[in-house]
Amino acid sequence: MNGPNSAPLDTRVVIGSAVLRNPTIAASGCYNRGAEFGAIVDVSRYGAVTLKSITRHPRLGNDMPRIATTPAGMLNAIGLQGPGIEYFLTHEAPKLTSVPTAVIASVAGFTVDEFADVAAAMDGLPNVVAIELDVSCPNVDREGECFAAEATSLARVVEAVKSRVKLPVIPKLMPNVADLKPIARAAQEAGADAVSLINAVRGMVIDVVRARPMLANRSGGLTGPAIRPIAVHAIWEVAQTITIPIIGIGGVEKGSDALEFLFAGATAIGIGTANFRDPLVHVKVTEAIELEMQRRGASSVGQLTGLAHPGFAGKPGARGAPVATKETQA
Amino acid sequence: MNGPNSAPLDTRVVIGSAVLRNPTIAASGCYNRGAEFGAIVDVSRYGAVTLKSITRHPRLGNDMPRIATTPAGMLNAIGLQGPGIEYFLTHEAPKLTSVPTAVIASVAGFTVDEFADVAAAMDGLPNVVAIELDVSCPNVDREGECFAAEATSLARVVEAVKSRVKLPVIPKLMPNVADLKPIARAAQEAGADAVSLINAVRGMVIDVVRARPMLANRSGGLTGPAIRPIAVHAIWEVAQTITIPIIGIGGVEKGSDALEFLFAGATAIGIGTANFRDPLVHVKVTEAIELEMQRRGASSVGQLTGLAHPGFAGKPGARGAPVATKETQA
Amino acid sequence: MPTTSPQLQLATITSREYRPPGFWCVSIRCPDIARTAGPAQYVALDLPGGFAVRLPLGIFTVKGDDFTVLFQEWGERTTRLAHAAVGDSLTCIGPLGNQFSPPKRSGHAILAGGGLGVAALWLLARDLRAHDVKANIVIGARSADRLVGVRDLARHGFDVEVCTDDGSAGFAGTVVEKVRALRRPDVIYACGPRAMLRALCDHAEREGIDCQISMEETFGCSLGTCWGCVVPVRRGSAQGTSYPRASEEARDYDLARVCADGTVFHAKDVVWV
Amino acid sequence: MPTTSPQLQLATITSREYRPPGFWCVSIRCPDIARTAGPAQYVALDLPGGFAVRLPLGIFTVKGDDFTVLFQEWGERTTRLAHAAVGDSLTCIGPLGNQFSPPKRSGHAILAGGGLGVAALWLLARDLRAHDVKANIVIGARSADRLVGVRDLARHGFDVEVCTDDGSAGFAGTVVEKVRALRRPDVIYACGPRAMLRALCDHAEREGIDCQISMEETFGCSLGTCWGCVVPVRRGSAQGTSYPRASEEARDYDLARVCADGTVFHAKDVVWV
Ligand SMILES: Cc1cc2nc3c(=O)[nH]c(=O)nc-3n(C[C@H](O)[C@H](O)[C@H](O)COP(=O)(O)OP(=O)(O)OC[C@H]3O[C@@H](n4cnc5c(N)ncnc54)[C@H](O)[C@@H]3O)c2cc1C
Ligand SMILES: Cc1cc2nc3c(=O)[nH]c(=O)nc-3n(C[C@H](O)[C@H](O)[C@H](O)COP(=O)(O)OP(=O)(O)OC[C@H]3O[C@@H](n4cnc5c(N)ncnc54)[C@H](O)[C@@H]3O)c2cc1C
Ligand SMILES: Cc1cc2nc3c(=O)[nH]c(=O)nc-3n(C[C@H](O)[C@H](O)[C@H](O)COP(=O)(O)O)c2cc1C
Ligand SMILES: Cc1cc2nc3c(=O)[nH]c(=O)nc-3n(C[C@H](O)[C@H](O)[C@H](O)COP(=O)(O)O)c2cc1C
Ligand code: FES
Ligand code: FES
Repeated sequence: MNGPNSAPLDTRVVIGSAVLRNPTIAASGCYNRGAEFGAIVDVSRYGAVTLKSITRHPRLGNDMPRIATTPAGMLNAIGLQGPGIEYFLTHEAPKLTSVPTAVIASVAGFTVDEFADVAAAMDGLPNVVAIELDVSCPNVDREGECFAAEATSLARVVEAVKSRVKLPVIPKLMPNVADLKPIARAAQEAGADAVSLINAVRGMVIDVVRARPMLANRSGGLTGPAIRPIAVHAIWEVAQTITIPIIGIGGVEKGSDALEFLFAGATAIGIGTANFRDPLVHVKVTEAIELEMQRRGASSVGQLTGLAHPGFAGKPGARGAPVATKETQA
Repeated sequence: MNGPNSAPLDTRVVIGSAVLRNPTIAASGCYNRGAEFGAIVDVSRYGAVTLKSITRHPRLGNDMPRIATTPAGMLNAIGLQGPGIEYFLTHEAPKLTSVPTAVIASVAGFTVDEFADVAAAMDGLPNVVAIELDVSCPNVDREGECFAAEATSLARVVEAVKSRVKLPVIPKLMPNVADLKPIARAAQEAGADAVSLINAVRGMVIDVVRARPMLANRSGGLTGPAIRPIAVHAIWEVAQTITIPIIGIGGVEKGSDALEFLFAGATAIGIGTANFRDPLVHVKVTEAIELEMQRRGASSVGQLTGLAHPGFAGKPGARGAPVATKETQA
Repeated sequence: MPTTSPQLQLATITSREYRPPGFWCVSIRCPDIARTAGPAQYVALDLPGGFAVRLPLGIFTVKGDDFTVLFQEWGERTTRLAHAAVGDSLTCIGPLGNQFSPPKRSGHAILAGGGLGVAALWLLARDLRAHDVKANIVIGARSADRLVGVRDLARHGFDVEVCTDDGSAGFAGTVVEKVRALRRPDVIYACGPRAMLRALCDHAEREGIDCQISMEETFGCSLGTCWGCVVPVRRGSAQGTSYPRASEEARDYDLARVCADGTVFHAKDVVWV
Repeated sequence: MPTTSPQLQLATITSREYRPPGFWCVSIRCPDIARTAGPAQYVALDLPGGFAVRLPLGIFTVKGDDFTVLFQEWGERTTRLAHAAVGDSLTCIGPLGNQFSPPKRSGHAILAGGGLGVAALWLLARDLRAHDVKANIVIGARSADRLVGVRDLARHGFDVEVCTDDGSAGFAGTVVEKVRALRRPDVIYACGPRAMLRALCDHAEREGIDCQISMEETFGCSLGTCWGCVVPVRRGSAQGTSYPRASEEARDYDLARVCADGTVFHAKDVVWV
């Protein structure tokens, strides 16, 4: 991709102690263990892959149907199907050595202890460079409200995990809140090394023939291009609030979408649903980012991060200084 | 539409003291004063039209651009452009007599008093049958948090308006909250006659050529089919929480979308963005509802409301008994 | 039930044929898929138009470099495909899924298709003919006008019997009733609505007949990565993924992904819940 | 600047012509629009494919029952239209917007088009020819390959001068420079990029020339209902909507909707902010 006279492009990004070869990360739940994509695309071109969230106990997940299509998106309610941490450690973790790129492990839990225990068990697994916390599960101690819905419960999870784990810890925030800023701030103050945002947006589709919700679980998580503007806004707001890196996720399906995320303040880009439609999406997005770096004379991806913020500092890896955003609606 | 042997179809719906001829309502901000649509479609076929939200003072609104397109949706940041209540009362309100259907007035404000004063001034205007409260504006007394983001500030607005107004009062809730249920409950307890949901979802699009937010206001409200699953979920949840009618809004563009809303628990259907694409959408949706009433042998629209809820009572106008919903994600 | 390695392919629409009421047979040029596709395999199609999820469709017939898909114009994606222009390009991932296994020895087979289930049977009939297997093909629909694919399947020279629920064509009754009335085969191959498959599996089990069914679920990824399309299978059966059972878990089965572990399952492995 | 009553119309694509690099001229059969469209009017098109917002495009040429649109393949909607099949149907709302007004007496006009701004000039040239007005047409683009519509406009028999920023065809310079170099007209009609329109308005004001410009903004409704497409106009000017001014309001202008009050505005009314 480099022109004859251009400086070498450094597409690496840094998330705590983890260095990814490029900013594209397969989002949790959309990648399985990689054998499937490995048959179609060179997975070593991914910056990282995130594993499906692992819980303490095995879970069969929700009944069928688990998927519905929506305008420019889809709804899923898999229900955290998985083998549980013990089976994972014995049977699946050893295979991680063959993943040709960095691995981010994902933990889901219903109590603070479950997060801490499962995360601790994943710390130090081969190839695993960071641990993401899927804090959108209903918190059993707090009337089923999600951990990520509220600053103090999120902080408790992050602190508990940080005290047990050496790898970078990345809570994954959800968009279903009135104000993401205090929640992101709480994550940073509790020691998070980065935040991922956004998780799927709560949604529902009703089958009008049967007059019943389409999904067996009734509601599900809305993902895909439909939610991209929600993700861009979340990244923008959080980028003005915290200084740790942001992994922007939600509806990215092409290079310009990833640039929107970078310019809004993301350091790396999570890609979920778009993998289903275009297994080459990581490669294409990385190439588009490289082209944009050349166009703007940026020698590292970090120089693109936050570019759309008025107070953008323009230094490599720096994000714009916090600036108040006018938020008048309609 | 009636078959030879079928009972006459009663498409009327009741919102407090207001009786609408059918359940389709043009959503606020998408209808102006009606002359525009009147040239293309018979507005007497609408159940009601909601006026653009009126504020106390005149507002020029936001700078341009105010609109961006998004996957299966659009972003708007009009900024509550409007003449202010005094000018409205003298120059525009008298023309409401010529609107060939029921009118719902909409009030926006930045303080509780502003809501109460403007709503009181609209009470009793010709043709106006209800007053909707656009409580998604930043609350100047509460660090810019929106009134609808939190149960107590919403309750204060509703109570203040109810004490000044005879017409049914309909707060319009926003989806950007962790849990709509306590907020809807607060609205009902404060005396609301119905709730509208959802308002636009906060979003942003970045122009990757200029590396700046596309909208002059930076963020805007996401509307259109992209947000429909979010609206269906909100209606479902709120229908399990309160007993007053719900006006379901968000991404309806065809008959089956409206049925999703009715089955999820809506009494009436607000249609915004879809008017732009299909000025006949109200007529088509009403016809689809009539067909469905015939298919299911329902003599009133109310018999379709809430049909997808497991505890659906099946009585005209009744909604399903509250049933706990499993909300496991992903 | 062999699987081939699926590929992401650029393809072109070469013809469109409307089959009233509401069905289409669209032909797509994609040599690699046309050459390697086996019975019951499918493709995952991506069309321009803002769809987040690929459209899975069975590979119906193949001829030279082209294969066809037979589908009903239904939701957004099938409507888009039905109205794509000849010459338009699209991308396909395929051939996807496992395949019907031919009988071990040349014996007698019944191929049963309900509605659009016929789409899974053409390649099978072609292969059985090549393997010298005798076969009855039974195709059912609600009514005569909704019978599709009969003409295409008849081309292999097998006897095709049609059934309609309302008796408007052929045998008046369901595919299952017709199959029960036929001579006992060595193997039943079936694709169609869930209720039909379940009844056929019951029949096959009672009679001790080998039975392979091609199942359908709403797909997310079509690639085996999202676990959105699972079916319950007997614990320990080869196609399922076995986890330890959680203490509070009442459900006692494994799960298999229709998209990647199927779509073809042995009747004896499927748990109907 | 008369307005006609727009209608919702079912229409059919009758031809597609690719004009490299990246432009298309698509012909649409819709008799009511083809017969009544006036200079600078546009249509709002709706294509299948999950778009929430109609695509506004200027009405370029008309012939019999058909009109054409000239556009660049750019985002989702223009790409969809470019690749729609001949015979596909779509709905149009139109003709929308006001029109360029012919000069009061047959005088001398300059028609200035930048880039795709030419799309607003064909009907105007046709009408001016019919009214016996003399006109120079000036069309500009960044480079020779990006000049579109010149051939079509030449058909009315007016002198068409082309300009390119890089000098690769015709006059080396901007449309504004070329207009300044021409004989002083009675009226300037213009459509094109904002910077070009602003410079022409400045020129016209300095020289005291009547100037009408067709403006563009991102549209939401295209119908005058959403106030998404406003431009600032002089307080009290006929096309704007005048409200009382709020006490803290610094901005001192009225707002007009490009979609419904325009797209044509008098240079003297526009406030450039
Ligand atoms: C492996 C596999 C192979 C398939 N092969 C074929 C095939 O060869 N021919 C074919 O026509 N279809 C086939 N299907 C089904 C096809 O993929 C779906 O019908 C598809 O979802 C339709 O997409 P759509 O966007 O048009 O409708 P959607 O917008 O996805 O459909 C809307 C809703 O309608 C329901 N629905 C969709 N189609 C039907 C239907 N036919 N009857 C009743 N409800 C329906 C869905 O559950 C969905 O929720 C296959 C599916 C799978 C998984
Ligand atoms: C009254 C009116 C008449 C118009 N007539 C024409 C016409 O005759 N021919 C024509 O080609 N266009 C015309 N346009 C512009 C056309 O409507 C837009 O280009 C349209 O938004 C493109 O839609 P899209 O979905 O393809 O791209 P979008 O997905 O809407 O475009 C993505 C982004 O690119 C920007 N963008 C779109 N087009 C361009 C462009 N050409 N150059 C730079 N940035 C752009 C937009 O701001 C948008 O944010 C007209 C617009 C108006 C309001
Ligand atoms: C089928 C599916 C399963 C998912 N499972 C998980 C999960 O287990 N844990 C998690 O944190 N996120 C999960 N997600 C959310 C994604 O990681 C991502 O946040 C979301 O899909 C938005 O990104 P996208 O629009 O690119 O898909 C899942 C998403 C999908 C579509
Ligand atoms: C251009 C535009 C302007 C709007 N203005 C208002 C408004 O002034 N007050 C209000 O309560 N909602 C306003 N809305 C929100 C709509 O009333 C509606 O809640 C939202 O658009 C979702 O419905 P839809 O998807 O059918 O458009 C506006 C929406 C649009 C698209
Ligand atoms: S559809 Fe994703 S695993 Fe089968
Ligand atoms: S685009 Fe809606 S008012 Fe002009």
